[in-house]
Amino acid sequence: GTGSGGSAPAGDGGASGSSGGGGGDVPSVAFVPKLQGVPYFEAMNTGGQAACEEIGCEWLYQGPVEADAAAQSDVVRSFVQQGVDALVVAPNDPDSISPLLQQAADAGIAVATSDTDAPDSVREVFVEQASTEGIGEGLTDALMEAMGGSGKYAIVSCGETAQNLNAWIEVQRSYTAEAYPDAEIVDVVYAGEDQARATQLATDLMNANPDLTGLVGECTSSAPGVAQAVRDAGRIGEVSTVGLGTPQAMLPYLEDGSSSAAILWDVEALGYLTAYAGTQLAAGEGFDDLSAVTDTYPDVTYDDATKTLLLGPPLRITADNAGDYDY
Amino acid sequence: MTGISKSFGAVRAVRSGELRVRAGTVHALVGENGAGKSTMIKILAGAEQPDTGEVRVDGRRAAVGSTAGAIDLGVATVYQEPQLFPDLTVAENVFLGRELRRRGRVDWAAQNARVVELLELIGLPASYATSPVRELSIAERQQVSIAKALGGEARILVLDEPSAILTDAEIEVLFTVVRRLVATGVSVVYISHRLDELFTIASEVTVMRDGETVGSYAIEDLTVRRLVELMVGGVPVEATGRSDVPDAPPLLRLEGLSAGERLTDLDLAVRPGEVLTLYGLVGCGAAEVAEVVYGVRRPTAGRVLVDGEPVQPRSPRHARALGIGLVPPDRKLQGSFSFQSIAFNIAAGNLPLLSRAGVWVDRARERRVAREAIDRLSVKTPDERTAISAMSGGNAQKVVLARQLVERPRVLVLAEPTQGVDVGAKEEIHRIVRGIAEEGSAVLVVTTDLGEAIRLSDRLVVLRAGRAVADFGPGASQADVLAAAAGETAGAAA
Amino acid sequence: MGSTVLRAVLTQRVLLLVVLLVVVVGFFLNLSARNYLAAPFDGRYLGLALINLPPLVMLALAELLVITSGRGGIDLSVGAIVSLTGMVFGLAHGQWGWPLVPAVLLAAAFGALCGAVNGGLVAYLGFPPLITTLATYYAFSSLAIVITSQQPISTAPIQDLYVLARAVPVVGDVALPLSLLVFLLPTVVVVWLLLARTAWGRRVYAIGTNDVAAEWSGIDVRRTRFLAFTAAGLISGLVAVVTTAQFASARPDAGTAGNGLALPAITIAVLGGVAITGGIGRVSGVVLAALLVVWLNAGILLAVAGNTGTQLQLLALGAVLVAAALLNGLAVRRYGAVT
Amino acid sequence: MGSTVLRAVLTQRVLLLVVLLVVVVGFFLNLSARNYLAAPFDGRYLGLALINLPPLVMLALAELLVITSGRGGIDLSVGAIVSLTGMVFGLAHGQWGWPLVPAVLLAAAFGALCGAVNGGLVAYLGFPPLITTLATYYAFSSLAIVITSQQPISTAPIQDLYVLARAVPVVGDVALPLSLLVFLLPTVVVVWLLLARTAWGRRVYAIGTNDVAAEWSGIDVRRTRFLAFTAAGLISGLVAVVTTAQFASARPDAGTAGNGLALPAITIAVLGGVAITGGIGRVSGVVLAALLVVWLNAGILLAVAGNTGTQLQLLALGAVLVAAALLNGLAVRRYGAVT
Ligand SMILES: Nc1ncnc2c1ncn2[C@@H]1O[C@H](COP(=O)(O)OP(=O)(O)OP(=O)(O)O)[C@@H](O)[C@H]1O
Ligand SMILES: Nc1ncnc2c1ncn2[C@@H]1O[C@H](COP(=O)(O)OP(=O)(O)OP(=O)(O)O)[C@@H](O)[C@H]1O
Ligand SMILES: [Mg+2]
Ligand SMILES: [Mg+2]
Repeated sequence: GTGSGGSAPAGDGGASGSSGGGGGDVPSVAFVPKLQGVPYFEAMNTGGQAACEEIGCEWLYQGPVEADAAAQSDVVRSFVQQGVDALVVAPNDPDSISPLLQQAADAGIAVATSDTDAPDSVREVFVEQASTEGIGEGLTDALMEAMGGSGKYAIVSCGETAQNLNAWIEVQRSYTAEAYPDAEIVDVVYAGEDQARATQLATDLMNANPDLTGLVGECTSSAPGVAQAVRDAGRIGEVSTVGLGTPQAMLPYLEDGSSSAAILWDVEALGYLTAYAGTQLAAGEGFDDLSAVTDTYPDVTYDDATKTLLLGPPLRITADNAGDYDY
Repeated sequence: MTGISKSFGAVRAVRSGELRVRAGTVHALVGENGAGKSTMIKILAGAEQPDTGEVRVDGRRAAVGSTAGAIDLGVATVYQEPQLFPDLTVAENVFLGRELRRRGRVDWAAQNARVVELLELIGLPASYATSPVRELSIAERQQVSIAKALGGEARILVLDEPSAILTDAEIEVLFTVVRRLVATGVSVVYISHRLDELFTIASEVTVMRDGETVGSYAIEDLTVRRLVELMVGGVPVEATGRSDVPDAPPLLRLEGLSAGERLTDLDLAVRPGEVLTLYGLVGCGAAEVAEVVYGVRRPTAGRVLVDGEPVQPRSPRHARALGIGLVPPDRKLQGSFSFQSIAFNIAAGNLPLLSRAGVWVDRARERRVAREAIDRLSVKTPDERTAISAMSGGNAQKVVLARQLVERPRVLVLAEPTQGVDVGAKEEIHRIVRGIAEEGSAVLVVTTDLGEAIRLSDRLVVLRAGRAVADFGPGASQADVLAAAAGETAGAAA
Repeated sequence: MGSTVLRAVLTQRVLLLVVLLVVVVGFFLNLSARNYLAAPFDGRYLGLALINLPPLVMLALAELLVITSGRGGIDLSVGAIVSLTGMVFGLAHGQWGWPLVPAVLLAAAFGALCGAVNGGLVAYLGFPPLITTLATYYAFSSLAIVITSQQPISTAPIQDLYVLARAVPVVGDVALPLSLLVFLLPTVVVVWLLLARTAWGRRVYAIGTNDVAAEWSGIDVRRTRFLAFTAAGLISGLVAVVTTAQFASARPDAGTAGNGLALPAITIAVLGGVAITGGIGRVSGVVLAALLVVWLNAGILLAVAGNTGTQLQLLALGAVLVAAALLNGLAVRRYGAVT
Repeated sequence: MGSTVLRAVLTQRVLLLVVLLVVVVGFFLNLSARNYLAAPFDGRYLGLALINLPPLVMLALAELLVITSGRGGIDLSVGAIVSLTGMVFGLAHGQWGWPLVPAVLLAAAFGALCGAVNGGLVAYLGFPPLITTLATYYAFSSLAIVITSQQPISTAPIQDLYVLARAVPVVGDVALPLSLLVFLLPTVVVVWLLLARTAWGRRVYAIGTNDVAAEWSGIDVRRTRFLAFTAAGLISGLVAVVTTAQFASARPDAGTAGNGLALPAITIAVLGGVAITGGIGRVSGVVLAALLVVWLNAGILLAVAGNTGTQLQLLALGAVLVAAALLNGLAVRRYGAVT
């Protein structure tokens, strides 16, 4: 075992059914999402479980009930105490998580980030769903298609400090300026991981900017949120929306046209890759040989300079293919 | 009511209560403070459940389970404080909790009609039905309380100390109402500490002592003195003031003092070592004098001088800094920190004295001061850590008094020092007050208790309608003082 | 004359709110006419902004009942009741296939049950309302999360409910959300009737003004207070239907996300003149206060661009609340009493 | 004999908490010894879990001061003060380059200033504390967001502060967070001294027990109450430093994210035996209540895997609070009084 988790040996196969610790014969990989209960992370959970059954690891999943750095750190701390072999976090606040990852690493736990990076931390790898450029440009292209390449649009983002969202927004800004000179981003607002708040902010944006013709929901709670706002306002067809939404959540909006497209990736695959990355790290192995995953997900690549494991190009989900995914 | 007993935790408020009220009479219930009178009538009114005993109405056993149940049985109760809602109209107040209904909805018209009848019965103009209660005078509110109690078909009316807050003229109105009701066959249970008034209104008296019924007597067989003896089980001792107070320049002077609507242009001087009592009926302005001297109220004119120096007390804190102490009239509300200990209660008013560098409480000294006070005032308590809420009224009053005596104030004002206190404790408090005066303080007592005023004073000033109307030495006669307080024209009524 | 008007405005909260409402709307109309705003502040916009009104006013009315019933009455758990009842309603209508009307009745009954838990603890066991409803806030919101393992319910029947949130044309191009007509108006009318016209309403004011005096007047104080909390729960249950419709999904954090719905509801109630000490409060004040806040916020959004606008809304709410309290203080000092 | 013990436990909150603490810790130690937990529940873990203690206890002590001062005293704005002061501290230490000690003093002073705003409104202008601090909660949290246009500050000096959250070995492999030793312990000692040993503490209990009697005893009631709110603000300012260190970043929503820090602080205070009606409350009770909640939560996380674990924490908090209130009610009915 690699864990230095306490003097007593961790429980093996106890009644709780989730033995942690380094005593087991398969490595334990713990994943802490930003928030429990949202379909996106639950789909990652599904993918991670599938991966562990396949490649032989123990998958532990526990998320906070609030998308809040403090609540998340309690869960992380509990996993450190459990002495898991690998710990993967999708941090709510990268700044806050860095020192905790350091503590985990000091305790001999392999640490990684997934979905959202904490670039200044000691994480050994970041499991990235799609390249920043891929997502930013994919969102912009999908929206511009719906808006006819021109007009004013606004972004409803989520966590103010979420590093990945902010990076995508940067790409959207520069790419819009470069490729669609007639289009303009008028505002970026932050709704947190709260769909109701996203709807509220989108409604406010439409009211405040009557000539607004596009909205982007930057995360899985704001994508349906902005579509909802357009639907509530009865402005389907006048205001186009795109966003990062999960297929099932977006399906009704895609069907009635309040959302034109969702940009996403195969979330279960991201969960799968996360479990894989954790297992590799726990075994002390790197990512030079990706053959174990490329059979299933051929687009996976690894960039050693940034220590990033990339799932591949993003998917564009429309009314036609949304039904193919059951999350 | 027979064989009634009721305990609150360890306190046995009523041990064996008996009360028989004949129809169409006024039956007085008297006893020392804490004798159990209010508890008896609360049981009758369904506000408390008796531990043992039974209540019979018209010979039939009555299950008085709740206040609503008692009202259904025809027991109507007017508690000591008017229990009215100032923002609701008279009609709404009268029918609150048992609105007249027609087809499930409140029948406002029927209610107003019935209220007009009731108002007539108790001698108030019909136009009051729709006035908010906040616009009525205290006496009128008392009448409305009676109307409220009579709102149902009341056969027994209970009045708990209805006269305590009324002036003599207002008491006359009350008695008229009571007599009118009795004439219609209603029985009235009448509780009062003003024993003299019983002789004009009651036909029978039940005396309680220590939670037990001593007996019931026809009023013709009693005198005030006999009644007091029955209540205390012994003969009360008279204390007297001195006529030989050493002559000295006054310590406290009031010059042309006016405040609010009740106090106009009062001049007063209290010498060191003197106990001066301000006596008057409720609302005479004496309470305002105490408040002005203690900085709770600003005078509208005139000034206060201590030791010849004009001072203007801005707050109780300021007054205390000037050497003025005050024992407040409302022990519970203004005087005690209920669930805190005796030591805490005494220290609370003396923190600057009891702390080092004004910051750290000197806890040893805090305890010592409390123990000294307990000894000096003979407070009955196991130790200084007892909560004041667990003490009897008289002992609690002594603790509140003790707070003002840690440092003997140069000027001590006592407002109603023995209100709600029984005869024994009263004697003791009077002895203490005399002691303080003899040590050289100027003591100003404000009281509406005639006996107390006469017993305690070196000098007695009578206030009427905000003015000093008479000045007596020690041992004034009750009749003289009352006549002065009630005014020469109404003097005959006393 | 002038002083009579001043006095009336200062001592009568409803008048003060009407004046403020006229001032705020007039101010933004003026800005709008001079083209200072990002978009016209017109009847259409004012109507659109009302989508936020139903949950806000309904929960503020729930607080009105509870706060007016006195003895520190307050209900911190209304948002949690919305969350939990929303999940129950979502299950019934969205998964078990109950038709809409029985499902709405279930929501009302379940909300009332939650309110009755509060009411029982407060009225019959004598717990302090603040603490009781803080505890049930934790319990209800936790149950809301547990009941479906935090999965929102967004099946077809639930999604179809969003017609309730849709605006229906009323006059000209002014449209009002359907939920305002179907849920809010009836609730306002019923609560007003309850408080102003029934004996129970008198009892609520009585126990709020003076608990002991009410008891001695033969009022069943505990039952009256119990019913006030139960009614508040019932209203919260209806709000659960409104928010579920509004978001086309029953979400376990509907009433508790962010700051939750309880604090804004209390804020509106207090702004509407409900005395935190009990016994004073009117339906009209609460409705006017909510309108004031909603339209003030809508105006700020047009006047101030970007994030600053949404941030200023919070500040404005705090400022309005302090100002109302200050005016109240002034009025009490000057004229004695305030209604 | 048995009944004496029962009576003592029921009527003395501190004893009850000690018993509960022993039961909870014993229960989890037992589970741990039988290998039912995901990881050992040992001294090391108990120590680690204490990282959450400093903000919780410190803010609960702030509430202790304010609630004990009576007349409905409560402070809903402590979380917002933490957010706002955190940003001020972040600017000073993280951007303007102020050294640590002056920056901490600035945070304390700024927090005290925020508390003084509450105190001024409540004590001198007579506003109800619930409403006042609700209003300043809005205002302070809005300012915290506006002050840096919602950007967190996480420069090198701020990141270095994380040492404060780091555990330092105490005995064996038990380690305690540095902030517990540097911030929490001194705060606990100072608040205890203030309440139990100073004249001001006596005044706080006096005004909390009976406002009018305190005034008539010559106590400067308004000043005493003002200082209670100011001290609560000061403590909140120190908490801002602690949370900034803990998250290695000054975040504008540090004290207001999720449910915010105020409700948990009030919960802990009440659980610790602080009477919401004022005049009763002890430091020891508050500290024990916080320990109980923190260790109960830590145990639940090890005992229940997956999302259910975090969901149960909320439920447990609600249950403990209701249970404490029930026991209180029982004790009052049976033995009269409770301290
Ligand atoms: N609710 C209560 N809890 C505890 N003790 C009580 C309670 N009510 C009354 N008592 C006690 O019962 C005793 C009798 O009180 P009661 O009020 O009946 O006296 P009373 O004769 O009406 O006196 P007063 O003349 O002062 O009104 C007193 O010792 C009092 O302290
Ligand atoms: N709430 C209470 N809790 C505990 N003990 C109490 C309580 N109320 C009264 N007692 C105790 O019960 C006894 C009787 O109290 P009560 O008020 O009847 O005295 P009392 O005869 O009226 O005395 P006093 O002449 O001082 O008014 C006292 O020893 C008092 O300390
Ligand atoms: Mg007594
Ligand atoms: Mg009595």
